[in-house]
Amino acid sequence: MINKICPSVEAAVADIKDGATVMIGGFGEAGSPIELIHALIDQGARDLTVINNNTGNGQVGLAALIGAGRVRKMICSYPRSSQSKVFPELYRRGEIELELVPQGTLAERIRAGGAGVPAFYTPTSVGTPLAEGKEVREIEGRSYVLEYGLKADFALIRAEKADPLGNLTYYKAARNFGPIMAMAAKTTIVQARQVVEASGIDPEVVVTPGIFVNKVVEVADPAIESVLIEQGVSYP
Amino acid sequence: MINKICPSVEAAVADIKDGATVMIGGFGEAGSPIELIHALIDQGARDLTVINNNTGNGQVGLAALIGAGRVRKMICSYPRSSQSKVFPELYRRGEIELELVPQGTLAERIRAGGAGVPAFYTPTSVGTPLAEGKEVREIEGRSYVLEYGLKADFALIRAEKADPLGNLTYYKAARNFGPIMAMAAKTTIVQARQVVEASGIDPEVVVTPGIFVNKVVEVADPAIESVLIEQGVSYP
Amino acid sequence: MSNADTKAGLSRPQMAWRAAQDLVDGAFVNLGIGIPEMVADFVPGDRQIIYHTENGILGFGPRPAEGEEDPDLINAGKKPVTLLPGASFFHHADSFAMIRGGHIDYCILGAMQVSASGDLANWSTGAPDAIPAVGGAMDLVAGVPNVFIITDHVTRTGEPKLLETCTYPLTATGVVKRVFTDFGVFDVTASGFVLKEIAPGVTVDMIVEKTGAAVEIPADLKVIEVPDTV
Amino acid sequence: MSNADTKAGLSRPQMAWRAAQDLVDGAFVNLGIGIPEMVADFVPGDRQIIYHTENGILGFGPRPAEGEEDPDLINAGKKPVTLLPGASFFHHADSFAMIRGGHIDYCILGAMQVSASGDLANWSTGAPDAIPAVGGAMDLVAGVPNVFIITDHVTRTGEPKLLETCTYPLTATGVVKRVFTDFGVFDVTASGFVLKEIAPGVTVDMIVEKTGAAVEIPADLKVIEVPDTV
Repeated sequence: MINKICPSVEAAVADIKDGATVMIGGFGEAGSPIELIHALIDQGARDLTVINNNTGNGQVGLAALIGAGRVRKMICSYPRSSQSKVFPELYRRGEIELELVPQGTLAERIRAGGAGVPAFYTPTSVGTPLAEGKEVREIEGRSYVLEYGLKADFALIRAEKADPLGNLTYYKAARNFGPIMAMAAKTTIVQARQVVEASGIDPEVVVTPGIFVNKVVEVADPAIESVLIEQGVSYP
Repeated sequence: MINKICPSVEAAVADIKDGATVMIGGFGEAGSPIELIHALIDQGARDLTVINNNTGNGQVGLAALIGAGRVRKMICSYPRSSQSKVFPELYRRGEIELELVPQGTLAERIRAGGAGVPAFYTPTSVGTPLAEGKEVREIEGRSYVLEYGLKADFALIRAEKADPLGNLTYYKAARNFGPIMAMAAKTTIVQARQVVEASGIDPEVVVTPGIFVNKVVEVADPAIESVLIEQGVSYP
Repeated sequence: MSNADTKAGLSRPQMAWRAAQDLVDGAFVNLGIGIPEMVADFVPGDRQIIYHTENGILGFGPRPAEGEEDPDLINAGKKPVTLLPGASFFHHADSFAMIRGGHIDYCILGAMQVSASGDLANWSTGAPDAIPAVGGAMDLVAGVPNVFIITDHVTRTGEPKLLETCTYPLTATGVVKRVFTDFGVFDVTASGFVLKEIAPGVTVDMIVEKTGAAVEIPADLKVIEVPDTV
Repeated sequence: MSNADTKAGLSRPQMAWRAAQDLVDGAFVNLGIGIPEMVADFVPGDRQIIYHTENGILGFGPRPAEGEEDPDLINAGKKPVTLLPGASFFHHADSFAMIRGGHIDYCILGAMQVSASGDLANWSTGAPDAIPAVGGAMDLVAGVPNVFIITDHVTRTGEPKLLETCTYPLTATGVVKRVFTDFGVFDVTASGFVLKEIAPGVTVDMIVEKTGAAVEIPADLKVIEVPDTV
C-alpha cells in the first residue's frame, strides 16, 4: 500500500543533490519548514537555487542555509527584513545571485509551473525595471509582461495534518506558498505536525491532494523561528 | 453589516440583462444550479452567451434555457450526451453558436479570467483543428497555443454552505467549476443548500472566499436533474 | 461497437486485463469511458492505483450499490462512483493542473485512429453534420506522460485503425506510447509501431495485413498469456 | 521618518483618518505597512471593511493581546493579527488572484514619489548598493482598481514627493487615483493633480511651492475637518 511517511527529517531530505532547485515554503517564519531546512544544512547539499518569498531571519532556518554558503541563487520577492543580515552581506560581496520577482508573479509562476502552463501574461511590473528585457504585449488595450512558469527539483513545506497518501491540510496563514510549491516540484517533502491514517482527513477539506506530495515526516512540535532568534540560536 | 443573502431565486437573478455572458456551474447534473437556471428562464433574459462544460439534458435546467431560445452562443467542451437533444437540434438548424474549448483549457481560461491573467500558453490542442488560427509558440522545445482568459457578467453556481459574507463550501464532485466561475464573473449568484451565520464556516475549510460572491439564496432541497428527466418534467 | 468478442484475439475484458498489467504500484491513473474503465477491474491485487477523474476527484472507487448513487458523486463519464480512504475533491482548474502539469502517470483512452508517430484521433470523424465535442481528451493526451490506447485493431468495417498517418481530425500529435488491441500490444517508438506481444490465435501475417503502417516484429515475440478467469 | 507631526497640516493619524473616510461599506481593502495600517483604526463604525493580506487571509482583525500572538497568523508586514467572523485562508496564488483579478477594491500604500500621471515609485531609490526588494507592491497597484497613497507631502529634506515625473524606479505607471498628504487630498486626473481638500493651517501657496507638478485648485476648495479625537 502507498505509504509516503518517512522515519526522519534526515531520511526525507537525503536525496537532495548539489545544484538542485529547491522551493521552500513559508512567508517569513509562518509556514517555514524549519526542521527540514536544518536537516538540509546537515545533509550538506550545496550550489542550490532556492525559491522562497524572503531570505530568512537571524541565523536559523533559511538564513542559516544561506549563511552556510549552500545557496548559489535566490529567487524571491523580498530579500531583506529587519532581522535579515545574512543574505544582504553575501549579496553585497557578490557571493550570491538574486532574481527579484514581484510576489504575485512569483506565486503565479510557481502555480503555472505546477499546472503545466509554460508562460502567461501579467500586468504586474509593466513599465518598471523588473520588466526590462521581457516581452510586453498589448491585449485589449492594456500592456502585459510575459512571465514563465517555475518548477523545482524539490519542495520543502510545512503542513498541519498529513495522511499516508500525502493528503495535506495547513494551519492558518502557514498555508501561503505550500500548496503551489507542492504542485511545482518533482519531489515534494512535507513536515507535518500530525500524521493521521488514510481516512483521517475529510476529502472535502484536503487542501493539497496527495498526488502533489512524495515524502512526509511528522514533526509534532516544530521550532518557532522567532523564538530561536530571541534565544540567540545560530544553526547548527 | 454585509449580508449577501437574497430572499428568493427570483430576486437573485433579477439583474441579468439581455445579451449578458453567464457562466453556469456544474458538470452534467453534478453541481448544476437548477433552481437559479429555472428562475433565469422565468426572468426572461435572452441573447445570452452561456459558459458551461455541457449543454444540459432533457428539458430541464440548462437544456430548458437553451430550448427556450434564450441562448445565442454556448462556450463548452462537450455539447452532446445521450440525453442531450435540445442543443444538437438548434445547432444543426444554425440557431445557436458554439465555441468548442477543450475541458482543461476551458477551466484554465476561466481561472485566468478570474485571476487577472489575460492570456496563457498551453500544450492542449497543438496540431489539432482547435488550434487553427491561434498563435503557437515554441517554449523550451515544445509547442504551445496561446489562449485567453474568460470572464463573465454573471455566474450561477450551487454550493453546500454559505454565510452572509458569501464564503462557500461545496458538496463532493458538485464543486467542479463553481470556485473558478465565482472568480471570473462580475456578479456571482449562489444557491446554497444551507445558509449559516458568519462564524458558521471554519476559515480553514472555506473553498470560495466571500470576495468572489455577490448574492446567495438558500435552496434547501434542490431538484435533481436526472430525477426530473425520469419523471418526464419539461420546464417550465 | 465492434465484433471484438467473436473474432480471433483478445476479448474486451482481456484487452483491459492486459493493459492493467502495465500500471505500476502507486500510480495515478485516468481511465477513459468504455473499455478503459474496465481496466480497474483487472489491476493485480498487490498494486494500489489511485484513480483521477477530470471533474475533481482523486481516489474514487467502484460504482455504488443500486440505490446508493449520489448525483453529485460521479466520474467524467457521468456515472456514479464511491470514495476510497484518502480521496480528495478539488475544482476543475486544479483537476486539469494535475493533468496538464504531468502529475497523472497514465491515461488510458479509446481511439478512432493512431499513427506510427503517435498521433491520436479519438474525438471527431470530421463529418460535417456531427456535433463537435472534445471534453478532456486533448488535455489528457497533451499532459499525461504515459498515454495508453485500448482499441479494436480494425474498425467495424474491417479498416485498420493503426495507420501511417491519421485521416480524422487529431486529438494530439506524437503522444501515444502504447496500444493494446485485440491483436496484440504495440509500442509507438521513434521508428514507428513495434509489436511487443501477440494475442493467442493471431498471426503476424494477420497483423501485417490489418495494420495501415509498418510494424516491426521482434525476434523474441511473446504471446500474451491471459488467465482463464478473464 | 519625517517631521510630519511637528509641522503645519495633518498628523499621521489624521492622514490615516482622512483616508479611512473614503472607504465604502463592504469594501475589500489591502493596507500597506506603516501609516496605511493605521487606516483601520479610523473607519466609521457603521461601515464593515474586510481586510485582505497578501499572505492568504481575508477578514483579519487587530493585533492580539500580548502573549496571544501566533507566529502562523500574521499579516504581510509579518505582524500578528486576529481573525474576525467570516474570515478565510487561501494559498498565495489564490491571494494574488484576488489582487491581480481586480477583486480587492482598495489598496492604500506609502510612496516615495507620485507623478501627475499616476505613476508610483515606492520600492527602490535605485541606489547602487541597495538590496532590491519589491514584495507585493507591484501586483497590488497593477491589480487593484483604487490605489490610494498616504504620504508626507515632502521628503525629510523638504523635496516634493508629488512630481511631474518620478525619478526613482517605478512600481507601476498610471495607477494612483488619490493621494492623502499632510497638506491635503489630491486626485490624480487625466489633467494631473487636482487638490480636493486642504489641511487646516496649510495654504494654497505652500502646496504650490512644495509640489513638483502643476496642481489644479478648484474654486470650492474644502478644508478637511478632523475630529478632535484623532
